[in-house]
Amino acid sequence: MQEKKPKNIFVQGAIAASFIADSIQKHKSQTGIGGHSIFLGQVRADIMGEKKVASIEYTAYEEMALEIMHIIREAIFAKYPLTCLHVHHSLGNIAAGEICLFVFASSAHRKAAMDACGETVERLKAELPIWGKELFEDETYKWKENI
Amino acid sequence: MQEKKPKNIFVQGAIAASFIADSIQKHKSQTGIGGHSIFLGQVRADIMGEKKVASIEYTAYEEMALEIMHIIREAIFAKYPLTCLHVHHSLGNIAAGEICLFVFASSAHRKAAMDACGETVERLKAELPIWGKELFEDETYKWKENI
Amino acid sequence: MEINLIIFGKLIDITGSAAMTIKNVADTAQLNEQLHSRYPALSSYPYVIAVEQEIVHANTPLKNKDTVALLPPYAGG
Amino acid sequence: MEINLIIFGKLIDITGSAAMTIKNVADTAQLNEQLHSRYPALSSYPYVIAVEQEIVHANTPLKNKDTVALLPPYAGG
Repeated sequence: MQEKKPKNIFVQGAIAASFIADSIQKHKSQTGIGGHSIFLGQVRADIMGEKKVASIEYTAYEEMALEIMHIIREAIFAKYPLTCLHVHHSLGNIAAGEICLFVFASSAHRKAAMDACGETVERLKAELPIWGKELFEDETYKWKENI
Repeated sequence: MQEKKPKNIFVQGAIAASFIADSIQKHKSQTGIGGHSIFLGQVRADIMGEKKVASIEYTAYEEMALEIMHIIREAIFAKYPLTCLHVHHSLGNIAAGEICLFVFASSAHRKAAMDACGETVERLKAELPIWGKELFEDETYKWKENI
Repeated sequence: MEINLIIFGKLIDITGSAAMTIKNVADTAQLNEQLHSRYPALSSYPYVIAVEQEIVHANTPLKNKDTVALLPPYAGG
Repeated sequence: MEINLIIFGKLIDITGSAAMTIKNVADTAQLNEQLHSRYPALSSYPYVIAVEQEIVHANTPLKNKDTVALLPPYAGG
């Protein structure tokens, strides 16, 4: 499963539930898979003082992010016996309640799928140059900070 | 989120990707959620000697399984700050490549969702009275054993 | 007095039936004894007993009409 | 000699622009110096510098036409 060219992980706008369903459906023919572990990031309507987050506008240094994601993918495949690993991250304006991150790891056994999914999520949050501007209902904003 | 009556986790036949999509879609209005962790069990076409698993036929001691699942749910809710936790397990004949288990944990933050999902999967595999008959292509069978 | 016995998974291959009525068993030890004499192969398979959906390990008295289940190792998920 | 500077996230609020050309900077230390004198507020924000998509921490020489990025703390996911 090594690739020469980094895959594009970025999608414009929110990730639709139907896209996730299609992605699951496509793995039906891979009958060596015993477990899928999926993580979905959803935009929270956080309340800060008297303001409420209406949406997050995501931007990225795309070329650099794809190179780093490629390195993360290779490290995860080297560490875990995976069948596949898919990552999708939204760019642009994503409303509260919408999905902005979709990580999907599949393996013969559940532990590898779960551990690989969790580690991929941690690494991409820490290592990918992506930023989010939390837009409040009154049109002011605050730059998102990952804790 | 305490319930008096155990929820039914059992579904006849495979879990459709569209059912999973609907389940994700329903959480859009819960804008306090920041992360969903999903585990899907898929029937593997394991090869044993010269035989290949064509499907698994699941049976359960349903009433007892639902009581125990109810206890597990309450323990998981007591341990993790979850928004919701959904569990669906197939009964009947599930072909290789189909989904037979769907565990879906949601929380404000990813760690609680992921840990709760993983622990729920481990506990239900160990504690629920469910059995699987692995049916080979030649119509012989072998009772599945969880490792 | 009689109890309702229900049988699951691999154990059905041995008993040939998923449910039966057993008479004259005062406790789970007597039940096991009667089952092992009727189905000798049962004694070589691991299983636990649930009385009214509660797993019991020690010898446990049985009441008339109790539902008792023979549960081989679980394999859900 | 000149470099292409690209700016992300919160830092754009300070520079007012997501891309600019910077002349006469031989290395990243000189670049920081020039930026901090033009945008004093920048010096109080944490960021790292990437030269041609590689993060550099020590002072690093710059070549003509290099793409240099200012990256505030990441917030993906």
